[in-house]
Amino acid sequence: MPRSAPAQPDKTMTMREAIAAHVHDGGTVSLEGFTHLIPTAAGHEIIRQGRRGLTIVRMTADIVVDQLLAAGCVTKLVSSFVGNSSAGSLGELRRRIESAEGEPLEFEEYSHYGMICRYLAGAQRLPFYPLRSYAGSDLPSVNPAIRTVTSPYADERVHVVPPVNPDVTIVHAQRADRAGNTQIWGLTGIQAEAVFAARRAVVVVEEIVADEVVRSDPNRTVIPAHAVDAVVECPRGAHPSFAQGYYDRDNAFYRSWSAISRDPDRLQAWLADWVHGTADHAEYVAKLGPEFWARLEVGEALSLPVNYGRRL
Amino acid sequence: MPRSAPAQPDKTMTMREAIAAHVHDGGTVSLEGFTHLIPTAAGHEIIRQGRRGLTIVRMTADIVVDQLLAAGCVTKLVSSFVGNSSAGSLGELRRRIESAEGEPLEFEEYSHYGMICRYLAGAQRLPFYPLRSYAGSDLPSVNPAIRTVTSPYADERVHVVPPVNPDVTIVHAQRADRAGNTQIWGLTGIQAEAVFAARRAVVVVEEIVADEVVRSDPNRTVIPAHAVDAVVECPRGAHPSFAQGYYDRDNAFYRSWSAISRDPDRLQAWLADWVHGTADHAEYVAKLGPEFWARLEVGEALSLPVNYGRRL
Amino acid sequence: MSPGHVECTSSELLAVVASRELRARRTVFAGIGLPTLAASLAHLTVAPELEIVYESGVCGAHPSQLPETIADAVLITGAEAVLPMPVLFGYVLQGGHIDVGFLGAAQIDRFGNLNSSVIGDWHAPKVRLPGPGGAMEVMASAREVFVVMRRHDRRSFVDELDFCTSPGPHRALAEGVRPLGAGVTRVVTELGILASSGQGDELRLVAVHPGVTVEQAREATGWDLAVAPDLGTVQPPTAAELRLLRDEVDPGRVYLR
Amino acid sequence: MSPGHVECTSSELLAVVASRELRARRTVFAGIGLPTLAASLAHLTVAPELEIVYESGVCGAHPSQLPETIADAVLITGAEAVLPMPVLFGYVLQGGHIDVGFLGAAQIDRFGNLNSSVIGDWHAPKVRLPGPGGAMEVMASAREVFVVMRRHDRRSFVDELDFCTSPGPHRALAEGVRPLGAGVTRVVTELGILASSGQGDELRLVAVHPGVTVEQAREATGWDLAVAPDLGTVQPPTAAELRLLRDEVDPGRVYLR
Repeated sequence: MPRSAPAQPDKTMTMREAIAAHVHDGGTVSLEGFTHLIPTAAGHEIIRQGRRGLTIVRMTADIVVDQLLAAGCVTKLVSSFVGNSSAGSLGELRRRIESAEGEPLEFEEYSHYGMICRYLAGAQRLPFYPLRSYAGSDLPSVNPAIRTVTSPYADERVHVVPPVNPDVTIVHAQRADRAGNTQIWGLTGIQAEAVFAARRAVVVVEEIVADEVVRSDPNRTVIPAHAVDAVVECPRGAHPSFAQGYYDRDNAFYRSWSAISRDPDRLQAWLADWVHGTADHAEYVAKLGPEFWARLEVGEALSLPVNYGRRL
Repeated sequence: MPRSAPAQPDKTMTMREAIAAHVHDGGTVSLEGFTHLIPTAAGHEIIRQGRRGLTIVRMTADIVVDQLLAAGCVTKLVSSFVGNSSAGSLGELRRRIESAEGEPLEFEEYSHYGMICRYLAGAQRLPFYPLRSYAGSDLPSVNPAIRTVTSPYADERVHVVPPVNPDVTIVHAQRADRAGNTQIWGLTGIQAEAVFAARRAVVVVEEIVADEVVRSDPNRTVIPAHAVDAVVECPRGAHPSFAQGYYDRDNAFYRSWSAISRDPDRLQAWLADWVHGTADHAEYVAKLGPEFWARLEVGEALSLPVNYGRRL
Repeated sequence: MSPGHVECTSSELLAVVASRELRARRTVFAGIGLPTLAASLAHLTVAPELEIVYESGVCGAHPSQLPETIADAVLITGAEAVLPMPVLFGYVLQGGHIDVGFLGAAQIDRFGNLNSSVIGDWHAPKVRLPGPGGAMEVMASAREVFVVMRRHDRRSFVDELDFCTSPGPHRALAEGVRPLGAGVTRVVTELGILASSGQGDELRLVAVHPGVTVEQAREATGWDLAVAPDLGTVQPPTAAELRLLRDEVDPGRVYLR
Repeated sequence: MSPGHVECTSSELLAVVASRELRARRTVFAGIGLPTLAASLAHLTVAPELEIVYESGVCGAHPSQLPETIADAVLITGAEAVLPMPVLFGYVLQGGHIDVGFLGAAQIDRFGNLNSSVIGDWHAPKVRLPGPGGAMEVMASAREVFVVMRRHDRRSFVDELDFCTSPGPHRALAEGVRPLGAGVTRVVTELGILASSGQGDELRLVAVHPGVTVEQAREATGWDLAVAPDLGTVQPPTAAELRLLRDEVDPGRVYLR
């Protein structure tokens, strides 16, 4: 049945269009990517468009979250790790939490697996998800969303977390087709679950590829098209994090962030220069310059092909 | 740190050794593979070694289960679909369930997702797993293991299933290294969860490959070595099911099984001829002959490689 | 006979009628056979963006030949995605991404509850059927369920199921659970179309095929079948529909017997 | 000075001593830095089958260079497996496949409970620390937890935690939950080794480094530190251990500062 395949709806748009269409003031926005493929460019466009009152859901609240906080976009953070990787602190985040000055930040704290389970519950439309953490921890005492359920099989209690269903999830990936079939390799993190848990999903990719590229390896598709609402091509959009096989991590920038973010004026100047001062991510990339990118270049280590087979 | 990588323990053994070591009378054995990669050769070796009193856990109880039943290996079946695919009936299974004659078969029935959730609970060491099925179904009335839990977030009940932790799970895959890093493509089914849920795991593969083959594409590894106890190389061990990229499904055999299994004498003769009458799967393969296998041959449809990158 | 009417088989009739019900739908969960034929035809006619999701985990298949099973190797090669089972059942189906699920059954009752487990008593059945498979999940989570039944008779359309495998929302609600979907909203048979508007109401006869009477349909149904006041007549397959079905969807006549 | 003693840095001392505790272990959940150094050295010495599992999902890494983070691209390329996070945290860690997990913390108490969330009150903290990450899960599910603390003082070894992020089994059992693992069984510091035999008992000083007195260790600890009757002296790193650590594990001196 050669013509029975669906017509691929084209969901490609610019970052500006995608953020304008799917990120709204007061909304809950999940940005995922565990060290790898962090959707930084999307965060910058949210800042450029001046969104306000967002709830950000992100396991590892790192530089992009600090930037969104400093730009005044965020009133609530849901996270399991608030640090600049192993490279230091997030200045703005610490100011917002540690001091009584400035706009207060509502903070909802979980463990990593607690966050994972919230996405799992959200993706599976479950009222809760059980996990073996939290017994004896002080965290449930400051986070009333962490509760317990008694097993109906033995006299045993287990902690549970509620689902999270973001208004929109934004993830970065190596490649997708125009319809949104998204392929990720290297660390795949929690991206698929975050997308399935969301009402809308925006996938930002290093490159939009021909259907045939995706279809040569359907097991590589981590997110199927029907879960995706917008596909944005944005090369190097994960900087300063990395995209396996595309460019390496900018460790120097991570290290520099502690100093930049420690000083509010310097942080605002950084935003003015690199985010408000660039029209879009292409300008940001150009501003960094070719010599900069050459340092993050990676060599080739190709996967060996597998045979999917063809009926003879 | 070039020498910091672990020494790969060699877990390879013959099918005879693996079944002798890991399948014991009275044990609970999970055999998974959803239409694709059904571990038939392992089932045949269980029959050859004359195991008794087994509990078989398998989502789609099909031909290999009918054969294990007919060989007298099984006293209990846990399943969500008991049929010969779309090709007809399982004669022995229907006799054991429909008639008062013969050894009774204990049967525990779930839905597909109920079985999946039992494996998920088993793999995650959870006391139960919630799902949105079963409300209003008669199944809980004949299966007391299906229970309910009330959500602590809203006045809402949800059904739950208990974990399954088989004594051993046996799965078939395309390839693994000697340590058990197992790669599957095409339908990956529930194999990883069934392996993680089990106390012991045996992986049967079309081919054991060099470490470098596996390591060229680590995202393709569905089951990591530390979850695997034995690796058995057994080409064409999934017949009459298929192995994507290796050989096609033997639809003719599926269609013939309804007639073979309808007649107990014919079924026993088939077992005598093809299972007890062959010393191992290599003999079974040889007995089918090269012309037979030529009909199931598949052509080439290679995945395009991806770049994992190399630090320059 | 209306102008443009063309002779067709029962399979062709059911596939064409079912395909029309998929108008503007986006995702369909379909097994092999009539559901796949209906969905493939709908894609060429009333639902150009329709995607078939198979229980095996295949999304966006581009098969080189008609598949023989939902897991056929030809569905995998060249597909857009092949999902692990926990993703397919947990995120896609239970997660609410399926517009229409196709189901069959040995028995159906007036509320669209389905039996695919046993004829007789579950503990000592007269006939052991294949069982639930994923039907219970399709019923619980697809927005709507379509049932295509080749045979419309009192053995299949029963007043009381021998066993309720896959319950409609009517029964789930009685246990205090509100499912995502509306349950069985369409039943396409050799006699006509039964429909239900949503959660809780009975299936009613809404259309009959040309030449079929209401009495025939009521006689073939094991309960007192309600009839819609605006009962219609099913438009027979058009020449265009049959041409697409025969020439494009199943040129090898694998299922169009 | 014992014969064969070689001068070494504090990092080298901690890495060598921690490595010895990994004898015959199979799987270790380790972060970057001292834990990775200890595990890599153990692999070359006391635990030849040791596999490092990283929180990022990497199993069986064969990095071309020392990784800078647990998610460093050099850990991925050439690895044996890269697992999705629900598999890593759900099946591998919570599923009970990890023998030893390495953790650090801002504060530790006598039962090996850990604080990595805040100094001060959680609602208005003096210092907001990074938080739980996966430490709570490592504590709940790894068979044993090893803690390596560069600094052994009363700010870190406290009588009462400001906040208990990752509880040991002692606290879990008080809530009626029996965790899989034994909690913190080893704490390696600049002064010596604290150990606990399993669920529920206090950490005791079991060995001191050469030249360190019991009083020094007790003075540096915020609670009344118990001392094992058979208190030992830590054997200093041997020349062989240091050679392997310096020449094979971290020849570029990335972590051995």
